[in-house]
Amino acid sequence: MKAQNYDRPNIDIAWCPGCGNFAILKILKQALAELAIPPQNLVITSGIGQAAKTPHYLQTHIFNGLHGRALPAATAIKAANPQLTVIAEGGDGDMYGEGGNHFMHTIRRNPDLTHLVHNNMVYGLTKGQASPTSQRGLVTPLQIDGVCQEPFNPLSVAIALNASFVARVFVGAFEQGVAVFKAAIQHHGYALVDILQPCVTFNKLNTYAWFEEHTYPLENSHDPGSREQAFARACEMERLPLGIFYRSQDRKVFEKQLSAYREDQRPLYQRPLESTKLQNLLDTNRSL
Amino acid sequence: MKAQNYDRPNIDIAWCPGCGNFAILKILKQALAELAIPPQNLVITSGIGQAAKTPHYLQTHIFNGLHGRALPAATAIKAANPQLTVIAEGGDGDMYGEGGNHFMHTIRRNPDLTHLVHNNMVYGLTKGQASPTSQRGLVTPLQIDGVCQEPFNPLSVAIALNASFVARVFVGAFEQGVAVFKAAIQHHGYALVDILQPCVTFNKLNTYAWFEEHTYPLENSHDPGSREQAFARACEMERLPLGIFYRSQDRKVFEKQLSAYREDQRPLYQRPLESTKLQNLLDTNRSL
Amino acid sequence: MHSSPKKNLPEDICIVLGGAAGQGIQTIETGLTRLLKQSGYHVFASKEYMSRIRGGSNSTQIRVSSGPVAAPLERIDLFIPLDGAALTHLCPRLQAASLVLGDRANLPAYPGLIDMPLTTIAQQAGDHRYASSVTIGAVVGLLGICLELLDDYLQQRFSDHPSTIIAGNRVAAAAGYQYGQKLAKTGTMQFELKALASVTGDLLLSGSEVIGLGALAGGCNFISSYPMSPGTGVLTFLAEQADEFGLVVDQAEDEIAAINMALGAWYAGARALVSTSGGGFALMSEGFSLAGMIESPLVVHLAQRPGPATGLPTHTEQGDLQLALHAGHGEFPCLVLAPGSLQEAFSLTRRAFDLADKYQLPVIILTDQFLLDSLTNIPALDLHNLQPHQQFVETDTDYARYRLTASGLSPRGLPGHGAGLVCVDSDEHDEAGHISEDLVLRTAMTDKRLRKQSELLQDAIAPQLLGSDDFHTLVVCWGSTYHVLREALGALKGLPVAGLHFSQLYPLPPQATAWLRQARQLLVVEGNATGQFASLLEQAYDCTVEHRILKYNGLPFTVEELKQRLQSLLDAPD
Amino acid sequence: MHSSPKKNLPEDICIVLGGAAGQGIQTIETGLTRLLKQSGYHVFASKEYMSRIRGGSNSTQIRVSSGPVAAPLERIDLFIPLDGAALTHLCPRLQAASLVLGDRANLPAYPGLIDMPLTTIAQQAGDHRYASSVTIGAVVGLLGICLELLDDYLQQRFSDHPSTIIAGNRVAAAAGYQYGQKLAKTGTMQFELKALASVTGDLLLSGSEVIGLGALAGGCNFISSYPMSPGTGVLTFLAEQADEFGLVVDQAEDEIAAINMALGAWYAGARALVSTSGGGFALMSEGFSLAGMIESPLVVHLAQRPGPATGLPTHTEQGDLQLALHAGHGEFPCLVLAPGSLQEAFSLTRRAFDLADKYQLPVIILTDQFLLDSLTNIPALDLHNLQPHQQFVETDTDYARYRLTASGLSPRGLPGHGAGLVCVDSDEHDEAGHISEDLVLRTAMTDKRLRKQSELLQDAIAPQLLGSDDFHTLVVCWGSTYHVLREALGALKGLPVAGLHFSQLYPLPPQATAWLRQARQLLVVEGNATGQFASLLEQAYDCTVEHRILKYNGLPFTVEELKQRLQSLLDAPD
Ligand SMILES: Cc1ncc(C[n+]2csc(CCOP(=O)(O)OP(=O)(O)O)c2C)c(N)n1
Ligand SMILES: Cc1ncc(C[n+]2csc(CCOP(=O)(O)OP(=O)(O)O)c2C)c(N)n1
Ligand code: SF4
Ligand code: SF4
Ligand SMILES: [Mg+2]
Ligand SMILES: [Mg+2]
Repeated sequence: MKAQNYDRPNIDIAWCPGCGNFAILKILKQALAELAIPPQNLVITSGIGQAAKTPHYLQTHIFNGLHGRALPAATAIKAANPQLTVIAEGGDGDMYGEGGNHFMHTIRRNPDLTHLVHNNMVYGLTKGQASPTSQRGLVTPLQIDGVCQEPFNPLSVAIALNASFVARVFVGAFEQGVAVFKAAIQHHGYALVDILQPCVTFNKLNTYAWFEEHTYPLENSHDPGSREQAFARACEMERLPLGIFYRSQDRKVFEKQLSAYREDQRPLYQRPLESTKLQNLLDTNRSL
Repeated sequence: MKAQNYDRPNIDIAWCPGCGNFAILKILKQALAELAIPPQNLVITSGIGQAAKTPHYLQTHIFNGLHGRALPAATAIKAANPQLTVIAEGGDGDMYGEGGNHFMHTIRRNPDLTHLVHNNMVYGLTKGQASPTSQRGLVTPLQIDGVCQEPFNPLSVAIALNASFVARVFVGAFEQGVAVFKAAIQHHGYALVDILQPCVTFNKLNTYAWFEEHTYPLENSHDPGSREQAFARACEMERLPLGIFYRSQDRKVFEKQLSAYREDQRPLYQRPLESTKLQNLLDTNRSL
Repeated sequence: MHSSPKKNLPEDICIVLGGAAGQGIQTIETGLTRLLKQSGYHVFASKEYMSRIRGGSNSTQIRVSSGPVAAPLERIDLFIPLDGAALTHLCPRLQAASLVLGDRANLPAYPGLIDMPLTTIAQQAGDHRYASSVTIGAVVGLLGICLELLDDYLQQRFSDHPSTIIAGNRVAAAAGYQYGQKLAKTGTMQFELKALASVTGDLLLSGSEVIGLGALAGGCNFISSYPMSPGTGVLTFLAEQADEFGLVVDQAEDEIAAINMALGAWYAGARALVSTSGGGFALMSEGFSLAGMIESPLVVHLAQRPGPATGLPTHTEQGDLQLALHAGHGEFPCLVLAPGSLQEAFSLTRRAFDLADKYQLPVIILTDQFLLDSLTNIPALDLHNLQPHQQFVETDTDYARYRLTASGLSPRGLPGHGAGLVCVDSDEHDEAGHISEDLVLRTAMTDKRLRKQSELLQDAIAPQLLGSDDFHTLVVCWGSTYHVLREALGALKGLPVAGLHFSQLYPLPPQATAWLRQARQLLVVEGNATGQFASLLEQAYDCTVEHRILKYNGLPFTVEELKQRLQSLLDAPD
Repeated sequence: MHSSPKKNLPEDICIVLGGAAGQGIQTIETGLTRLLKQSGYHVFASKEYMSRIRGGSNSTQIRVSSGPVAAPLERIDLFIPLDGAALTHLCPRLQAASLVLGDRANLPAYPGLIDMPLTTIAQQAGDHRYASSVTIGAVVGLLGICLELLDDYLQQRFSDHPSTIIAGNRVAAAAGYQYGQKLAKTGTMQFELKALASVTGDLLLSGSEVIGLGALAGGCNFISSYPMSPGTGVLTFLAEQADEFGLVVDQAEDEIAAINMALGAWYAGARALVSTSGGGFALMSEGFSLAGMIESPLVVHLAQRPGPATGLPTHTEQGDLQLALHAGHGEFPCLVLAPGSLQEAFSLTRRAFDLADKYQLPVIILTDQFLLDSLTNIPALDLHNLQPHQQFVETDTDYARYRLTASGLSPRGLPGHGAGLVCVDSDEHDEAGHISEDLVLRTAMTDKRLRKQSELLQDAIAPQLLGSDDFHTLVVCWGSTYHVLREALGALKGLPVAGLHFSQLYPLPPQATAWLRQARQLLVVEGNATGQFASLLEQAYDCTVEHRILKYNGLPFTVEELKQRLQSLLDAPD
């Protein structure tokens, strides 16, 4: 399959020229194409924000729900029909701010889905307020004296929660991006990809140049099997490593543990109503 | 001051006989007494649950709000009047489940408050469903085949979020409990104390005996200044270390950074309305 | 059993048990109702309890009757206090005729108390913890039910316990039984209950169970919820059925996750339910609006308890009506159903799934703690034609989720089912489901969504008239007050008064208009402080409610109380 | 400036600028309105824009007038499209008399387009980015405003830029000015604007700013919110004032945190505000109920936009009225205010803080994108008696937060202020604020809370009659439709019709009754699809609304549109 197979014709893309979101869209299409996932089998859920508009710009099933709520929808979609490939996509505000509680508890569940977070360290759509990942000191229309909170570190938190796949990429590194996206989608279980993305309009601090300077690829020697190593690398703040920090294959997957799929692999919509069982249940109740 | 100074006369305590909550109440009163904090200067906020009833059982100001929402209320109280000693108290469901997003973002703010979480690894008040900290396999009325999610590790998450004080105690160890509570209250910034507490009614797995067997005090050699060490210790799951895992003095405190207190230390309620400034603001607007 | 009918003896007795949480009231209630039903009596039980796990003061009322009954009484015929608090709490309701049985050793002095040495008997049987079996035995003995049934019951009940425990309970129960029989002989309590063979085969179900069964009958296969009394019972019931029925059950991290999961599940082809209470539903308000925008089916069980905020978690109220009607921002159609009886709780829940699917909108089943915690015998639940009327289509390549149609309904596709792509969007969107700021389209899509509201009226459930249609006074009620009004009106025979019970609250059924017009005097009975339904009625039917009969102390109306309040308001017949 | 009055020339011109986000429309609007006001003209600007950061099609309408105006028009006198999309989007509104000015180089062919070579002029001045200054200059030149003022303005506006930029903009503006003057001489546009010296000293403020100023005047010193259009403007304004006024400003992690922080802040003695939109407020619904239960003051700014769900984030609607009225589970009093003008937005916001504090309940200020994004000149804002009427007390040792009183109001203490302990509880509670399940107390506390509702009516804001009181037809409106109705009615002079504007929506003011009774024909105008206020009116005042004039495409009513819709409905005068 080709990346072009995912193109939607005649669309008016709402992003600013030069925005890092374009690169993410490109990486995503390329990864999907290389994995040959048919659009009919792919659902992308998203919340609200500039990032969260992404699914509208490619050929796929879309559940573009509420700000912050892409993960619960994605988890449920996968649980209702495990045959679908499910991606939850959105911005740093969406996923780590409004949706922070779902971020933590989705990791605990470990459904087989891919979590793509466009991390531009700012609220784009609402015009430049700080996001949870904004760096200390960033001046915004709301944080007029600069951000004074500890930036949210999605990687360290995910590792602390024992997430089964934790990675970071930068939109400026296309090849690595495609490789990591593919690995994340293929990973069996929850996979976080935090994507460093410049917002050319509102984030004048974390620009392309800033990211180039403040990122570097994890060495080949990095062992993604070690949680402690992964945590230590995730805590690096001066220069941000890129790549797969942590990966574990032994965590049980949410939907696999559901009794609904113990004997029957069909998606829920294909199953008949269990009328005999219901009748039996009532009959049992009639006697002592 | 004596612990008895905090007693409320003639109260009907709603906890089950033998519940670990009684020990927590005792530890709390003792710590407050040793620190000689007058009830008139203390506010305890809480959510809903058996644990969250605690503030009703001692002499103090109380803000007993909604399930999961004790932290935002506590943060605001401290920000509106930094002269108060503020504690947010509740259960594991309250604080890590419903209130999970506030847990993360309160740590990022780092207000000067103490966060006491009664961790009985179960939902007590609603009759025994799993909580985020429930161990895998725990059978409950809802998790009839046993809990199948990764238990939430509040300590590792707090450390990942760079919390400034992270500790765990067990109600069975009174002396250490009092010492840690005192250190937490005295700590300047956000301080988490996760309190292992048996629920004698609903949690038949994590009993007093279980906790005795599965806990041990951190060695004196443990360096609470090292975040990586703290993380490693927090990840121990076979036997749970007790004590202060991590402590850092260099994190800026939320309310100290507010411009409202840059020149004026008075609580907000003592300040007059800035009418001249308002007049000036309007006057400026009248001209070009 | 008394087989020779005597005159004027009550055919309906009301047993009340009171005590602390943990003292076994629930065990006794379960045992007694089961045994009484199995003996051919109609039973109805309802509970009052406190928000605590141990201690406090709880009670259960069990009505035993020769005919169907399903409303709480003020009257107590037989009172069994298990502790002093229960005695203090309930003695205002005792009358001269009330029989009070209790363990004198554990109770304060009370004139007329007949000693029932529960602890001693239990201890003699081997353990004081057998006291519940003694109590069951005593009541069963007093009512003259056969000992064998009791014995069978205990064997079954304790079947997974060690044999010593089974034996101990049987001995204890038998001793209690003897005590009860002895007491019966003294004639202290006189009644004339008729056992009916037909009743023995009835179902015996609680409100939470029938809602759960209704969900199963409606094809529900996905439940995501966060525990909150009194909505948790339905969740627990369904969790117990999960293995057997292949249900996906998820305890969400919060209510917001729960409703967004439910919407994701419907999108992917499941039939999802959320069960919650007022506070939890308030948190779902934004998600509810999302259902409206993406035109997703959704079934919400909203179990009311007294508010605002945390309120009284284990008590009852009908105070969340306005919230149910107006939850969510913006404008979109929805359906609000409030069952009046356990039978209806089943049928409406079942129906809710089909209507949600058919009209692609959220449906609320509005119940309350009283209804959910009550228990009664029911001859049957309607399982005919048990096929979910699933309305989704297989898509083709030019599929568009929000095709503009005359009815407002667009064929609903599922991802992975057909060649098309299924796009739903919380923003205003075009027919294909993609975000749009075309303002002409905006109006068209709003109109489309609202058109479903009128379509929905085709399936409107008419209110039910209680009594004869030559009334002057009409007493309107909704939801769980059905039976209490019915019985109270029954006690007012001869007066030109009838009742009208609504189980569809939104959109309001047009069929009510004629009845409301006919009324010279209109009264509304509801369990809240402001008369929320009365206001709604006035607006929707352009009528005037003369008086609102309200109750909001956390308890349901009782028959006697309602009868008396109605009596004082009734116009003299002309 | 034209000083000799000519006959029949318009004293009110309507300028519309259209283009993509990022093309400088906002800069032009800010400059023009400021310069026009400073020259003595009344100005009113309102915006339409899309939910995107760059691109799309936005527009701003600026009315310049000899008298106060504050409603949008359909008519366009001078249209300046900055790109082809703007031309396409707005050309349906152009008439023969409309003057269309634009840069032919950047626009598709359009008959009647007068070329204004913006880019060329800007580039000649040194940079194509000076185009906005050219445009400002051109309009100002066309309208005959003095060049010096423009020059002063630019120097101030760019004062923190390098001197080359200042100089470049000045040159560009001057060139634009010349262009405009030349055009004026051709007489293509005829008008008769009267400049008033008094207006030059007026304030020039937007809706978001006046709400923010009202909050400051109400003693607001704590703002916790989560950004959401169109509620963010107030938050941004207050953040800008934080240093000067010592405000605590917190961008919360979500709306639930925001409202719970606000309640904590009030508890500790702050005066807190939250600003949000429908979806965010839906999430606050549970917290809103908490305010009711703990009897906390609270001020919520609810800025409406079209729903359901995400809807149209940057457009306008009055669709969240029912949500505002019924948010939160359970029953508790609250106050809902909807300002009709920017002046009123200030005064009601100021008042909201005092009323919230006085009655210890949540107050909603209900606005919308149209009101918040509009901008006008205002002579003055009422700052007299600028002391917050703070109602808290110093506690003594036997202080009890929920003392049962005849008015329902209990003295409100603060922690740390006095010898007493201040306990608030989301559960039902006793007078001291401790959790209780005493059911008699439950009724007493509910009654106490609800008593405040009637107290509140003492401060009810009467609706305002627009026009003379000898009407047959009464047109009711609420919130931001005040000015458009006023102007539309003004254009219907001679007919027996008047308007009635409500700015207090709950509890509804009793003072309205007489007006409503008098009406032979009752119409309601509102910006939603179902007529939410009309239904409310019918229920509350027992009246019948003959027709609902609704609009819900995301735009505000225009004067001409409303006039025409009214005309078609008006009864012939008898
Ligand atoms: C409940 C709710 N609150 C607030 C908003 C407003 N809102 C829309 S997008 C957004 C933040 C966007 O930031 P981010 O998620 O980082 O996405 P970006 O635009 O930066 O890609 C906010 C606050 C909303 N739509 N819904
Ligand atoms: C919004 C909301 N959802 C649910 C509840 C019901 N609820 C009350 S307490 C509780 C959980 C209690 O568990 P935990 O916090 O661990 O406290 P514990 O009782 O174990 O001490 C729940 C789910 C509620 N009160 N409010
Ligand atoms: S605002 Fe920022 S993130 Fe959004 S499209 Fe523009 S550049 Fe990209
Ligand atoms: S239910 Fe558990 S946690 Fe709650 S009081 Fe009883 S023993 Fe303690
Ligand atoms: Mg972002
Ligand atoms: Mg717990």
